[in-house]
Amino acid sequence: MELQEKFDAVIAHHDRIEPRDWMPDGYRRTLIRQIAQHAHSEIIGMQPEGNWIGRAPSLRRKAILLAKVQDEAGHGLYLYSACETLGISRDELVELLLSGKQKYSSIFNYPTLSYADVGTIGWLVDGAAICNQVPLCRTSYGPYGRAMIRICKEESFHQRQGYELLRTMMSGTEEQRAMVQESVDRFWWPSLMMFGPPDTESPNSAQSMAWGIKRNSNDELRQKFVDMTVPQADALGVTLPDPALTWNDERGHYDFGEPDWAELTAVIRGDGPCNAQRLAHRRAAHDDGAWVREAALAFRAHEDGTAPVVHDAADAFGDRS
Amino acid sequence: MELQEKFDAVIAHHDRIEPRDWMPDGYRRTLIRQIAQHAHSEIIGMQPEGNWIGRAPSLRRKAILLAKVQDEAGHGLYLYSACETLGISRDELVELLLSGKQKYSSIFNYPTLSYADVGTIGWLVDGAAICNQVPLCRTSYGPYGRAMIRICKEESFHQRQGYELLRTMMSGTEEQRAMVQESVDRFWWPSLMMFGPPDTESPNSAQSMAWGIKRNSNDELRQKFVDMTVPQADALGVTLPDPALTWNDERGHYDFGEPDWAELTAVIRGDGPCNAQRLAHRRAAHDDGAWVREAALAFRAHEDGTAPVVHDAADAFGDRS
Amino acid sequence: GADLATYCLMLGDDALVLSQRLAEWCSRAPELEEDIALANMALDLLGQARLLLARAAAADPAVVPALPSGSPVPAEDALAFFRDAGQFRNVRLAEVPNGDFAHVVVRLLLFSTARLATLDALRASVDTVLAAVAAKGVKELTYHRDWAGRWFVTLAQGTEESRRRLLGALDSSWPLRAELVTAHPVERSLPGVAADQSAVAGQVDAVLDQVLAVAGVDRPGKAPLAGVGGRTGRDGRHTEHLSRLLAEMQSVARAHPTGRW
Amino acid sequence: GADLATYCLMLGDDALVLSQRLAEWCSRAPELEEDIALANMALDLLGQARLLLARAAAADPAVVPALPSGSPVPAEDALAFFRDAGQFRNVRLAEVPNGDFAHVVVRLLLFSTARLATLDALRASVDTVLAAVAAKGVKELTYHRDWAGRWFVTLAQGTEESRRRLLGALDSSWPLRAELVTAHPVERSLPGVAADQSAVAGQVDAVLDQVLAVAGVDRPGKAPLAGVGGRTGRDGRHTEHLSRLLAEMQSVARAHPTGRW
Repeated sequence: MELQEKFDAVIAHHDRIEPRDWMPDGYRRTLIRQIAQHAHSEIIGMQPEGNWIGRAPSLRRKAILLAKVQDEAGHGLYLYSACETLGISRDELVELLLSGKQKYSSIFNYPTLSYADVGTIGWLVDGAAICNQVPLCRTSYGPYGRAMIRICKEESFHQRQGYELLRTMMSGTEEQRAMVQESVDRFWWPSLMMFGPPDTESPNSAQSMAWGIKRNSNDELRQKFVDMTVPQADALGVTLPDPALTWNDERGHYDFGEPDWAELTAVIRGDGPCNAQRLAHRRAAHDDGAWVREAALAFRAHEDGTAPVVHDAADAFGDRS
Repeated sequence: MELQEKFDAVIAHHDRIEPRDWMPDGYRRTLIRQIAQHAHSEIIGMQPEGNWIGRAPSLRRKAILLAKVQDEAGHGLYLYSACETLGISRDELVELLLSGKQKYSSIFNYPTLSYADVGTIGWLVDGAAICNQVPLCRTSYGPYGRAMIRICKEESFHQRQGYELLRTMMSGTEEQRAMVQESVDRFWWPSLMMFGPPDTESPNSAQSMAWGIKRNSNDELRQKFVDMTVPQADALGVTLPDPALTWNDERGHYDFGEPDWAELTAVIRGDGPCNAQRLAHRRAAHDDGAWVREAALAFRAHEDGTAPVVHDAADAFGDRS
Repeated sequence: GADLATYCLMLGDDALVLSQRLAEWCSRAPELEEDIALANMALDLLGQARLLLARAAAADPAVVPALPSGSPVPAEDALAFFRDAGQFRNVRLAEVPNGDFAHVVVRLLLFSTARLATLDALRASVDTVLAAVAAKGVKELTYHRDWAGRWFVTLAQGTEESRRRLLGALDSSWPLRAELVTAHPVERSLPGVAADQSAVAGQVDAVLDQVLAVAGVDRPGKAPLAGVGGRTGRDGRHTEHLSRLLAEMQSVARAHPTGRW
Repeated sequence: GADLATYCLMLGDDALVLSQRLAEWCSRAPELEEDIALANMALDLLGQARLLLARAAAADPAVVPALPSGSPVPAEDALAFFRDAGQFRNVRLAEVPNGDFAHVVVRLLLFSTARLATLDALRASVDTVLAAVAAKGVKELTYHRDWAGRWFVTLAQGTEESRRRLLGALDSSWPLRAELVTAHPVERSLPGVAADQSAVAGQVDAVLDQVLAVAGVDRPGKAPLAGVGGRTGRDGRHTEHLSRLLAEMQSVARAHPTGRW
């Protein structure tokens, strides 16, 4: 068990496991599942926000939103690459997403119903994601941790942009303020659910923590998010839709109500308001693009020796980046 | 030549030729071409107006427009039926349209660019069509003449509705009045071209008149349209975009400028602003519907004896109308 | 008045929004006859929508959006063209994009069986306007349901391709069905005025089961589409599609809020 | 000022409208890499549009639509969101619907070869704002053209299916090309300020011929798409597609004419 001991020692020292290092099968499987789920979430997460790019109400906001959704595609790319270092291909991962065998974050199974949702997703959803992800920068698997460092930096930027959009809207018309409040009302509880089920109901957490994949419990992170968000909501002038929300001097934290865990279960099971829509959109894009991917493969095959005319073609333009 | 003599006598008496009567091949071919072109025009003509159904600015106008476009589909149906009495099937006719071998009225190769166009098409385009079609109610081929009687009645109704829309818009805001004028500017000349090339350039006209298919020359009808339309434009408060337009006391008619016949030739050739779009739309609808038509055929075949279960099904609902 | 107005908006918005979707078929149907039939159904629903929106405005003028002073826009148009998506009360089944011909058949079957039963019950409403709208609507909806039922069976038993498409459409539309027959608090608050949805639900099930049996198609097992925080289209929480539909539908009217049409 | 403003609107609207179409690809591309590339090009064009619309407003404030008093909407947004289709000056190539991936490749090839040559010439404009926009834009457009050229050749020589689609897209887009390189009276009225389209047209032809040769594709023979009464997109006479594109693009902004974003 020399390999196992070495692995354990790296974990114990909070050092990084690298792709060529030996690792237990369970560790590899858990990482693949988690990184893939994270990658899929970035890709599926393009849809709810992408829904409003075409209708962004100012050119500045259109540019910000388009760039943000593009960043999500980029995050998907890094994460698929990180996952590939564990010995699984992007094609396989995409197939696991499309067949429903791997999940993505349930938050993206809620619809975006107004432009305020763009701000709310930045503020609450990216905010919750950051709470979840900052500890992952110190996760035990090297490529994942390094991807997370880059992603977290960009996510913080997105979160500030989202909050800034809401602040601007709150300084606008009565209708705009109502739009912000309505949006926050819809996204508050689903955001809390982003931290997963309560610790008592989270079966895989202990092993993930032992392996240094996870660094904090679901409930710890949820509390941190609530504590961080309440003052921001006050500053914004919106009401969080939870009558139980109140400062607990003794705990030094905010108390808050219980999310509707049955709803979370239903959404994870596939019965959320947008599960079918999100997967159908992704599948349609994948299917519509099949002939293009085939053409690119065929062209590369020509380039690799059989068709010199085509080789000239490749030289005629700069590098494809 | 008894048959030919009998035919000639019917024509000479301005009586009707009926489907079972003998008729010269040229007469039949000319009629098929003309009725088919007329049917195709109704079907293609659904597109420019259909373009605005989804955006009609009042529910009343939406209902009027939708009913009108539906009427056009109905006219297409009568006319295809009339054409079928000459020994050609609707499928064949549709194929001739989709392959570009038969034409439709060039007016539908112009785009509709504002809601005012709905009114202008009713007033000018339907107005010109009526001028063309009223004499056809007395055309020598029975089924065509009877179809035209019904169609003309509905077209007159559409024309009044179009004019009424424009009159209402002219009583509205400054922007609405400008919209009406802009629309009339675009449609005036193409409407004049609906009567076809000048008589001196209209090679088939003489034979059609001799056969009693056509009853008036292109230029006669065009003049009639202009004479009828100028006072309507005055009443509406719009300017027709022709500086040469002026009353000629001697002729007892309005003089008017020369349309751009090169434009008409180009549009007929297929190079108008919407030719490709209109045919592509029609082809897409046809192709998308292929599986439905096949299913209906297959179902009817089952019904005709092979699948009793299906026969029950047919009885379970009222008649398909 | 407020509950009655909301109830009229529920029925009126169902008709208006589905009419808008059906009208998108115009010039795109597989046969001319079906093009005409679809336009006909769109027109029937549009007519119902106009009466119901007018009734909503009369029952509670507060539901009508405010327009610039001097605007000649009538109440039915203010309601249709100047409300935002969150103020529409239609079921989500009415608003989702068209899909192929199998989808329109399935949507109309699900929609018209439910609406027919509702209108049938509404003929006895103590609200005479609703009763009159219902009396006229029953005839129209009977045609819609028969058209959809006919085509449902035809596609189910036509070709392999048509059956495959029909089953796909049924599968994707089924989760949207529940909202049509689920009693809403607004309905329960209007006894004698609104239709009793629990009675409606039973009738609708019986008709659907008959059609499914004739077509040789199993009843799908799919769960109803979840709402958002427990709210659905009836409460103004819609799919992402409604705001796009309205962006198109309302564009000209909103560009000219004081226009005359 | 008026001619310069119109010229800036021509260049700015081209970028704005095509950016809107490219952004529709977001989350729909055949590969993640191409999703990112298309978003990138949409962003480049959007950036150019903002500078050009602002320049148009500065050159002639009369082109900016009037908004309710107290509206905080900046000039670039008033121009983008509160003009009607007939006031847009973009070429029709920019506005037609997306079609498949072959269509986006062809559209970008035709568009970016022309715009690159135009911006290249504009670097020497006596208008320093235009010259600065052009200097930045040349780098961006070089990437767009290379991306499109690469994919054009890839699709032409990939599979039979890809070649068939590419030729179809080329055939349907080609008639829209002429408008890009046809000198407009407004351009001719701005010597030293606007790019000389006759010089541009020659360069563009040379580049296209090179790409077509490398791809092994014949130059289509199709005539330019006719205008309406001799007027085209550059004169505000568009296809039926632009008003639909704007209905979507402008819907939120127009619903809140005094909103802050």
